[in-house]
Amino acid sequence: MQFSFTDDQNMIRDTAREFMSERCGSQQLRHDLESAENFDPSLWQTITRELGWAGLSLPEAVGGSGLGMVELAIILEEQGRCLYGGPLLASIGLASAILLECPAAEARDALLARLASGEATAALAITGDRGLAGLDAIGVTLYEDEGGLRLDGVASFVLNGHVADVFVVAAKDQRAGHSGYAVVAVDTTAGGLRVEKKLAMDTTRPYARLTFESVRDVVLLAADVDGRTIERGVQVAQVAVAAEQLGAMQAVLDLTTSYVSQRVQFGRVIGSFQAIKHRLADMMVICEAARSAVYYAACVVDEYRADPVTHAQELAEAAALVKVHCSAGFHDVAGNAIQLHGGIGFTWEYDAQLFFKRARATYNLLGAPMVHREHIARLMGLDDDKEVA
Amino acid sequence: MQFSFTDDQNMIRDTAREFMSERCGSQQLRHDLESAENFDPSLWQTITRELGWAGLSLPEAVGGSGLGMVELAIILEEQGRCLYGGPLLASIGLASAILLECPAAEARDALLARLASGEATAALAITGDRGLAGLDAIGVTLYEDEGGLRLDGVASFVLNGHVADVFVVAAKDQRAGHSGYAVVAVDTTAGGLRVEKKLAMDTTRPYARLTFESVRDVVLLAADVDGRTIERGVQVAQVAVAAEQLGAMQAVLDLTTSYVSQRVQFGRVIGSFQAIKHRLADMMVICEAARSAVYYAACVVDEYRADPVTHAQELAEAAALVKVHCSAGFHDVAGNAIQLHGGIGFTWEYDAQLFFKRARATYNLLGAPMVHREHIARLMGLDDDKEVA
Amino acid sequence: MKIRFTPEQEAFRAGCASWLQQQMEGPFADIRGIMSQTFRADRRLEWERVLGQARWSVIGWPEKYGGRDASLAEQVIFAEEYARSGAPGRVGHLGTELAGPTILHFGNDLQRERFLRPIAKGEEFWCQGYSEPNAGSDLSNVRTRARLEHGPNGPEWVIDGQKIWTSLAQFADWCFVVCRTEEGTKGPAGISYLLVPMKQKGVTVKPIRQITGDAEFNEVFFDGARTKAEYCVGNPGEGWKVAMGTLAFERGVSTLAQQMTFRNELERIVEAAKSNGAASDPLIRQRMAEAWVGLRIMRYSALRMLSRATTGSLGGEALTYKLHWASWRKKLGELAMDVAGAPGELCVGEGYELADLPYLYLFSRADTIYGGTNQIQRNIVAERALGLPKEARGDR
Amino acid sequence: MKIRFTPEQEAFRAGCASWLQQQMEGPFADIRGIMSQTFRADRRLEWERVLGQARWSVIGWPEKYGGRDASLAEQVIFAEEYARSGAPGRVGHLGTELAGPTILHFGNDLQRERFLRPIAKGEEFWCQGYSEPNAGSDLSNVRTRARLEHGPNGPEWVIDGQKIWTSLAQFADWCFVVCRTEEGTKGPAGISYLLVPMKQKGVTVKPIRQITGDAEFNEVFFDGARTKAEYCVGNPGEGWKVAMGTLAFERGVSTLAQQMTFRNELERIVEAAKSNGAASDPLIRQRMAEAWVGLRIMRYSALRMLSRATTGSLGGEALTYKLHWASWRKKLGELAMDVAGAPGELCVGEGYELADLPYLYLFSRADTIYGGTNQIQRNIVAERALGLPKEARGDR
Repeated sequence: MQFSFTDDQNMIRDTAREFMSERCGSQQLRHDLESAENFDPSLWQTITRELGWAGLSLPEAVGGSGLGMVELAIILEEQGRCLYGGPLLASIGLASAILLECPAAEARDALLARLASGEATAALAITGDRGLAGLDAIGVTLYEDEGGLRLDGVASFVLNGHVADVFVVAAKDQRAGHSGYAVVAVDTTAGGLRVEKKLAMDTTRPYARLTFESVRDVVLLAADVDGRTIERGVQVAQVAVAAEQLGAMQAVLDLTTSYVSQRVQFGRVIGSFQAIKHRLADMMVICEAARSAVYYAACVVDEYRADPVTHAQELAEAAALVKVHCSAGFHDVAGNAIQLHGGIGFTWEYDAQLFFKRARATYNLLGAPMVHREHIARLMGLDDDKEVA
Repeated sequence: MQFSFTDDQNMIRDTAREFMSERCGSQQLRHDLESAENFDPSLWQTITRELGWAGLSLPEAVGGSGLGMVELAIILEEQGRCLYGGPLLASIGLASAILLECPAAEARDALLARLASGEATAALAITGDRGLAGLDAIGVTLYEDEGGLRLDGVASFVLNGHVADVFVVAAKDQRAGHSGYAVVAVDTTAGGLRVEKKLAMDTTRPYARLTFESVRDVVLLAADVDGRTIERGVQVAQVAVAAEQLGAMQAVLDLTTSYVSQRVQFGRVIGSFQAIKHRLADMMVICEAARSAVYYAACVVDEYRADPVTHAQELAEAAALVKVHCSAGFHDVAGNAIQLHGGIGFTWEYDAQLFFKRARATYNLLGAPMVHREHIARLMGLDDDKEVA
Repeated sequence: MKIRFTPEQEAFRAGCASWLQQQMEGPFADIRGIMSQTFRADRRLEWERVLGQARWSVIGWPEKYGGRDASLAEQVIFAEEYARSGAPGRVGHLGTELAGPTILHFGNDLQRERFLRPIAKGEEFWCQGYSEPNAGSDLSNVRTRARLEHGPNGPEWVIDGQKIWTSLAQFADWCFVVCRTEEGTKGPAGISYLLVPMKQKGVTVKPIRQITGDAEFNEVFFDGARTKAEYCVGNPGEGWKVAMGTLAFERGVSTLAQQMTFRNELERIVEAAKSNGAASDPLIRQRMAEAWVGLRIMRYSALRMLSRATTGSLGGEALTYKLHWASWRKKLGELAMDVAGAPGELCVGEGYELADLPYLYLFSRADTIYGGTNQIQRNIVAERALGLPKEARGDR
Repeated sequence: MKIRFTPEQEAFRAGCASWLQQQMEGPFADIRGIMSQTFRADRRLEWERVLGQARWSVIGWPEKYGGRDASLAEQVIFAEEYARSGAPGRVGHLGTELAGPTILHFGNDLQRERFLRPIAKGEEFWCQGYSEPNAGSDLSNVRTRARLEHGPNGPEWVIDGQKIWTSLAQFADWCFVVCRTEEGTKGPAGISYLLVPMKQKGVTVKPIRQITGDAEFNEVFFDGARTKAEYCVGNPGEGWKVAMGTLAFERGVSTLAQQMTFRNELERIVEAAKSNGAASDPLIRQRMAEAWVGLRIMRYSALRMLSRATTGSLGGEALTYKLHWASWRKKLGELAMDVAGAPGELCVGEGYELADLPYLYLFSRADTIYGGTNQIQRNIVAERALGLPKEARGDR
């Protein structure tokens, strides 16, 4: 038991912090927001080819560095600090998390290898138009007929879907003789697939909405997948989202601390007013708790991957916990950041609102806190039979 | 429309404030808490015989002064300020509210006359051992057999029941040929009735638990009473409880304001720290809102009594609203009062804890906020059919 | 203590309700229910002229200035019916609710004659020159300056400085400007309250785009802007009192109109919840009820304020009012967004255009900031109503 | 970064779990699961002597003082198993967790020899003399004074003054007293840290009855109380550093034991909710989940603190810890009471005796006050961790 970074992890963190703050500062972000991709593709090349972050946490068998979730969380945290809009979260944090739950197979491994190298990016299609969490929300179905495999349905809220090369789709498996779910890969250019970019409240990251009309160009990555397998992949993805939220909430706390240390009103630095100080203290409590939760959950993911049977329940708990705390916490911290900035906090030109909108977007992503709390209530045994007194 | 006190009402308020603060201050309260009654019976004589507060809001027909709910609220507010434990709330605010909903009848009017004069006090028995709100919680049943009327069952959380002369009991009417509810009066001394005094967390006001075992000595005040009639009586009673809560929350705010204006820490009066000031400001917001709500609701009661059909819905709304706000608000204000007092705030010798406990007791009395919010949600039409788009 | 209106007052209600309904279902149906402050401004300015011509614009004012000498109860009724009809928020409200009452109360006859009727008739629109970049919440720290000059047009104030968070400045003909007119003064002393024409070379308006993508607020630059010497309300150097008086008018009848807007917002949330199923979620139901409770209480408190105002004494309810509604509406915004759910995150138009509920969510973040942040409001309540010690300033 | 324990550590866990279970199911079954700090104190003192004899009392201490030189991981494990076994809260915790570590770290050999073994063996109990009536949250404002006197017994400190909120003073043999030993000093300078015997004529303990009806806390009056000159930890006049050091030990392994108590409390609430139906209420479920989340995170934060402590650097998590748990537990108390409902309001015994859930509800109101109010904690976080300006004092 040593719940602090190793020297290697500290080094990864330092490198990421330095790179991100130099190359993805606020000005770069504003520039990226004007582009079609919402991020700088050449920088993404650097990130994948030179820094190797896409492959960092993927198995060596698919060309990754074989490190774990803790290392991925470190990178995502640093990207969250900058509200980076590039595809690391979508392609590695989300899509690969599902792929890694599927049994190893040639097609799956080939795709993972492309993602690890950065040659391609994937986006995860797993929810319908209401943007809800859970298996019931899956809106795409896999059929098989004389023409072969066929996908129909709608997936929405597909993160980074507007720029992905491949969609990893969780589909209901309705083929004769099959049951449960299938995980399939579909190329962006597949016939019958319509990809609409959807501008969102969070301007740092648009969504895509996908319409599948008899899409035939389908690569089956895993068939007859158990619902729990999908859920576990999503749980790992929740930890990734939370890591990004952690970075962002820490950044907006830092931004606010620095603002109130300079802004003068009534002849005093406003950071000297208790109303301001104490709220910042409460924000810090939330951030520190988030940090504990994220890295603990990341460790649980690594434990789970080493021994899935023993640690499945713990993964479910940690994933729900971390998503609840970081979603509610980031929203709270970013909301307070606006308040403490006063008027400038809700202007378009200032970054506080960007954090707030990112908080809201990630609040709902893979399930809002209310949903996960209810999930925790079940895990706590509130519905179990009363013990005999 | 003139939503402020008339001169007469101001006079009643001033008299009550002066009398209560002189005769029922903190020292008197501490003294009363040691007595069996939890209040000073001779003072209660003064209140009823000289000041006429018991009859103030009762109809002239039963010997009352014929004033309204606003005037009763004024008195209850002032009694709440002193955490007075005497029977005005129980006898007039609660029991009489139910009686006044029953059709005028000789027995009812005779009882009201006794209550108005202060010759007797009544307590309301309307809930069972779980202390829940609503008709389902009624735990006493009226039967009729060869021996005549018969009451069986349990009523608990009977406010001031340990000293009442008469119990006003809402009972399920199970007599052949009857339905709904019956309102009956039972003397404290009736055979088959067991009255247990129950010490409560709130030391200012114990409860009684009543066990009815074939109680025969029963005066039927109203038969075949509609459930809604009982509910409306309870709604009026909620307004009375809220008025008392208003007084208590204002008093504990005043107590705290005065404490923080004197207490010195770090070389400063602690009331000069924003953390303290701002919390007091929030407490005041709650109190002022409570004041608006209580007196508006009291006006609604008077409107309702003048024209029940037109104003029944408005009564239901106002009663739920005022109980929600004052219960949650008083609890919040009293909790903060303890916090702002620091260590002394949670000592037995200091009054802050008495207010906090009163807040909790009245929080649950006649229904906790959660229950009434759900009631409001229904009144708001959240369950109505969707309108055609 | 009485909460009912008389039959005469109810008849008045029926009268204005029917006129308003005619307008909103007839000629102005196209601008009914608009929530944004800036959307379709041209048509809304037309509507306010119609309102003024029909003498429904400022009914509480004296008849001779375009009002109806309406009683408080009538003003309450009109405000409620206005909002109930779905008529859009008033672009002219800074004139009708702040500038007008200030001039009526603190101005002289010359000023009343010049300014009141055009406000009443919807012919001249106003904005408020209070906040400055370095005095967001600290009005007494204004740096905008004015000096008297005797030029060819007679004595004139010449104004230099910058205001910020000036809402509706882009539509305004006039601005009431709080500025320092006495060299070397600090704090409340030496401040004057000037009425300054906006359509002149020395005034530049620059919209501030905000979190919603809209731009209700503006920066206003005064660069040698001019106004007549006689357009100073109150004595030169004694404008602080006038400026504070204006703020007191903010707690007038207009609060009731604001509440009706809030009511419409809550209703829209209820409808959305009923249509997407959120209405059956027990947590949402509790929050809906809580919102409803807060809204109702706001109305009762407003009626208390108004009733007290007629007897001359403002109580604590007036000081707590802003804090109450601002905190309430921020929560309403969060409820709106939770009801909307993920679909509410998607833009509805080509550019950055949001549906009503998400728009409310974002906009309401400003409520606890403009017009005095919640922090400032808590200071005001604690110091003025509870008598707690004043905050120490760093500079005097 | 690793959260698992090694197989050896798990074997250690099994060992202490089984010993504890034997005790709690056997000879000490009568005191298992007691929540009140004062209830059945005699039996609990016996238990702590057994614990000391078996060398399970202070396993992290050096062997020669009665410990086991246990690693951090082993201490974590023992703390968890201790609470899991239902063993009651330690009457001796002020000795084992505060006085002992302070003496070990800041004391000299003479003091270590004299004091550590009796603490370890459960033979001497301690209390903490910090707060004073006029320095509730402001330790540097202590007024208790001590002066050196050369009497027949050699040089001795003579102490006069009053302490308050001294928990467990009624059972204590010794008190570590923060007092002013240099005339005319103010603030942190001139304070000394003395070890004072409680069983002497000059010391009077007066229990303070509190909101729960219990009296965990006391007033302690020093009226010419005496202790040897050599029982001053650190140099005379330099006790402030020692006093602050003691507070840092509060964030040690014992936090994990505290959390296990919290866990037991939450479990009791869950059981109650399941048996009275509250567990099916969606609002209660959300709050239960929230409580569970907060508790888990507390554990992770404690592990972070402890892991960091071994590398020598305490981070922000340590400064935020008190604020986190105190706020959490106050909410837990409210949840407990809401689950208990109205029946929880009724006393269960003859006098003012409350059931566990209502007791927790009332007691938890103190959590955000003692050991530094939430307001003080927020100052600490804001100033020390975020670097915001210090609060202005009125007196220097």
